[in-house]
Amino acid sequence: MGESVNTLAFLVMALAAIGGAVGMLTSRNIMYAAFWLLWTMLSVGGLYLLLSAEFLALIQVMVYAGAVSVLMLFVIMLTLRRREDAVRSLDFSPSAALLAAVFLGIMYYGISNATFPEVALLAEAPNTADLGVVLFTMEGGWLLPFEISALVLLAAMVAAVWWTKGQDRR
Amino acid sequence: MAIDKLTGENSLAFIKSEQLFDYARSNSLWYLAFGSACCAIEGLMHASGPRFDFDRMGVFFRASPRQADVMIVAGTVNLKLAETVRTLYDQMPEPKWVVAFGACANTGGPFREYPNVLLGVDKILPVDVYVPGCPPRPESIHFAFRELQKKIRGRAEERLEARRDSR
Amino acid sequence: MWGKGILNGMRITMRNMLRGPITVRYPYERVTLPERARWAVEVVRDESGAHKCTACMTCVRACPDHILDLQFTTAEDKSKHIDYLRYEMGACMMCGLCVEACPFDALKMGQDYELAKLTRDELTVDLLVDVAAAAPARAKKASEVPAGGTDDSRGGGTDG
Amino acid sequence: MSPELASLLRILAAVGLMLMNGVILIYMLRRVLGRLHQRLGPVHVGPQGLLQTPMDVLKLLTKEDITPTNVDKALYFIAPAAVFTPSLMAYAAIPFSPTWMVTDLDTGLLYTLVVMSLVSMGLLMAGWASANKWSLIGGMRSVGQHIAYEIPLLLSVLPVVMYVGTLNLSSIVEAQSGTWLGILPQWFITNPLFWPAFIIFIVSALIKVNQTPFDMSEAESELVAGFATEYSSMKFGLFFLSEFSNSFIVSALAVTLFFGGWTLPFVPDEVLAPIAPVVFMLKVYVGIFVLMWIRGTLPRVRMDHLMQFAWKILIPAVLTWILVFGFIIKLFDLGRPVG
Repeated sequence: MGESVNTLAFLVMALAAIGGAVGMLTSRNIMYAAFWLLWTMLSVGGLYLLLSAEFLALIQVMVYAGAVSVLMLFVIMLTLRRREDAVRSLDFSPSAALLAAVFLGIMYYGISNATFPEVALLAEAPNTADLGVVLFTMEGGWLLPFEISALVLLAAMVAAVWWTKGQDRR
Repeated sequence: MAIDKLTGENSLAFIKSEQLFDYARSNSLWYLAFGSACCAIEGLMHASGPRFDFDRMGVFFRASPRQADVMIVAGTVNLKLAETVRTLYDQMPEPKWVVAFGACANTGGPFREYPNVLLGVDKILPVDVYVPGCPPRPESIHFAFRELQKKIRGRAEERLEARRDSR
Repeated sequence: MWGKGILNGMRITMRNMLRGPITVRYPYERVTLPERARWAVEVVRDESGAHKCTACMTCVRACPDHILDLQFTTAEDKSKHIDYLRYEMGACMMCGLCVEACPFDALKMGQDYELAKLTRDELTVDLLVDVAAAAPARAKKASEVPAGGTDDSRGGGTDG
Repeated sequence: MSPELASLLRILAAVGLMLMNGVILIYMLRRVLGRLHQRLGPVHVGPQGLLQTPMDVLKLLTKEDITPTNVDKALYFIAPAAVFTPSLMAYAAIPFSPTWMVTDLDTGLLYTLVVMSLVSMGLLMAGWASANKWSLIGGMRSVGQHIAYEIPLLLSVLPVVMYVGTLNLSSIVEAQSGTWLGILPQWFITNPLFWPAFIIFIVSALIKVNQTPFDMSEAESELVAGFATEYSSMKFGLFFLSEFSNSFIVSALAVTLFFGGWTLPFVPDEVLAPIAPVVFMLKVYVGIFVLMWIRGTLPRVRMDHLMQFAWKILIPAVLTWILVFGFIIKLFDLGRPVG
């Protein structure tokens, strides 16, 4: 029973993700495309959840669905001059088609030549604490890269805040 | 049809449920305040203020016509403004009611001899309750809403009566 | 500092809350109106229901909104008969000028504020109506000066 | 009972709780706001006005449902659901008692905050689809303020996570049972170390509630009704419901993180176990009352001040505090990791 429910959920999520991607590519309304992208990202988050990667799923939803989509929507809304501009007719460009074909070929080659490890799902899902343990205490671990990236982000943030303070006009 | 007898326009089930809905409608009259002059400040704002408290009877203010049930036209309506008033009325979802609040909305009031003033909003809208006064007291509008509630609830009685007559 | 201001505001609203409501539950309790509160115009009547209007037209001329309409007919014996004193309540701004102007104190400002009407026709009120039943009484006193109809024209008014 | 049936029943219970919450909170809001204004609030329909909200719901259900001509039909219909669903999903991880919760998520805290952040997308959708400038401005404002305050909100719960060492909400609650020195309950709010985090949490959580002082997205004096301007009948009701459900979630999060969840001091576990959900609900409703109190007191903040406050004051402040807090608990070895 549980297995079939899992399969069903996987099928729903996978179809939703693919459908969202197809919808994003084919819809001529740029707003629809943005919302389809949001939908795809949510579905991918659901797939992560099915794989018991809770933390990854939530970060996916937060960063991609919560922040990146909003950024896109903001850019779209700030650059559209009229509502009607949101809808574009299909303009076929040979160079883009060529690029897409090349990309498809590389993907096909990569996937068909890749060897996937034969692993079953873990009996007990790793929780967030395990993630933290791996991150901070593993041999030759990930602590240094993690801290460096955190520091870079913090520096960027401080710089941004300092920058927006502007000149003291008083 | 047999089913029509049970659920049709003239059936007891329909009338009774309609009575319940009318009771609900009469008790949650959200108003769209169309205040264009002094009445809106002196009568209407006061009526929903702490002293007289419109919210007691479930009446409160929505800014958007899409969520309003009652339109209170409070103040002078110019011919130029009449179009806007009518648009706002058309934007309200059914069932909807109109209260003409104050002398200007009733008949044009002190300004009715000027050529640019609409002689009462009932020229453009189906007004349900007229509230005379310049401006009316807050209690006047409370009384008007009680009259309106009676009118809304009365529809079910009329339906019942019509049913009795048709038998 | 506005941190302090926020706390002060919160304190004030809480004090208001604890102080309890000041609401008048209108249909069940009423505010006592001030003595000189003015609402719709009414006709002063004595115990017998008689009014004091002489159809002098002062109130009609005094009204800034031109909402009073007095129609009378003069009989052969110079006596005035009020056909109607029509009052458009819907346009009245309740300024009280007609009451001040009336030399016979025949009008007063009412204190009834429950004036809401369901139809437009009800907004126009006939304050005084001359009825046929009053005609014989008037005929008796036909020679007298038409000063203040004591019992000659019974007002069958349909005032609100 | 099969686990599928059990989870279905739990979801239904969450939906029921959300609907009941909406009805009760609207009534409570009107009464509390009324009292704060020295008014009465609804009293005439039913005993003490208790039937007022059911009547409102009934009226909204039987109202005409208008679809304006120029709206983007698909998005216009999806938007209320897109707002309603995340706020319903947010109930999943809230622990009402040791055993009463929809699911015991290991990342419950993160889950709740992430799901709540999706509400603003629905509001933007509604604003765009309505083909109305006020709606669009309302939706943009809503998303802008949600994004801006998301960061301090997520960062402000970090001290708690650092202290307890878990994202699981019921573990966080368990860490707060017991008393300090036998006098104070061992809730995080009684520990001065958590006060800065609590203040930042409340300020940023008020954004999620979408009410004054931060109701920029439906500022009635500027934007008619903001993102909901073109919505009528029950579609508008869904927006309303989601808003009130959000205030419940925010209050529940504050109670769970800082006020000890369902724990009570001095009460033995055997007594506490059956009444834990009641204790939790009482605490949450007190929290909601404080939110309403704030709503009844403060005027609206200006939009640019709001954004500047988030980016220039709140985020640096919360980052600094995390640094200081980390040093403090490391130096004095204060952390009490559970599990």
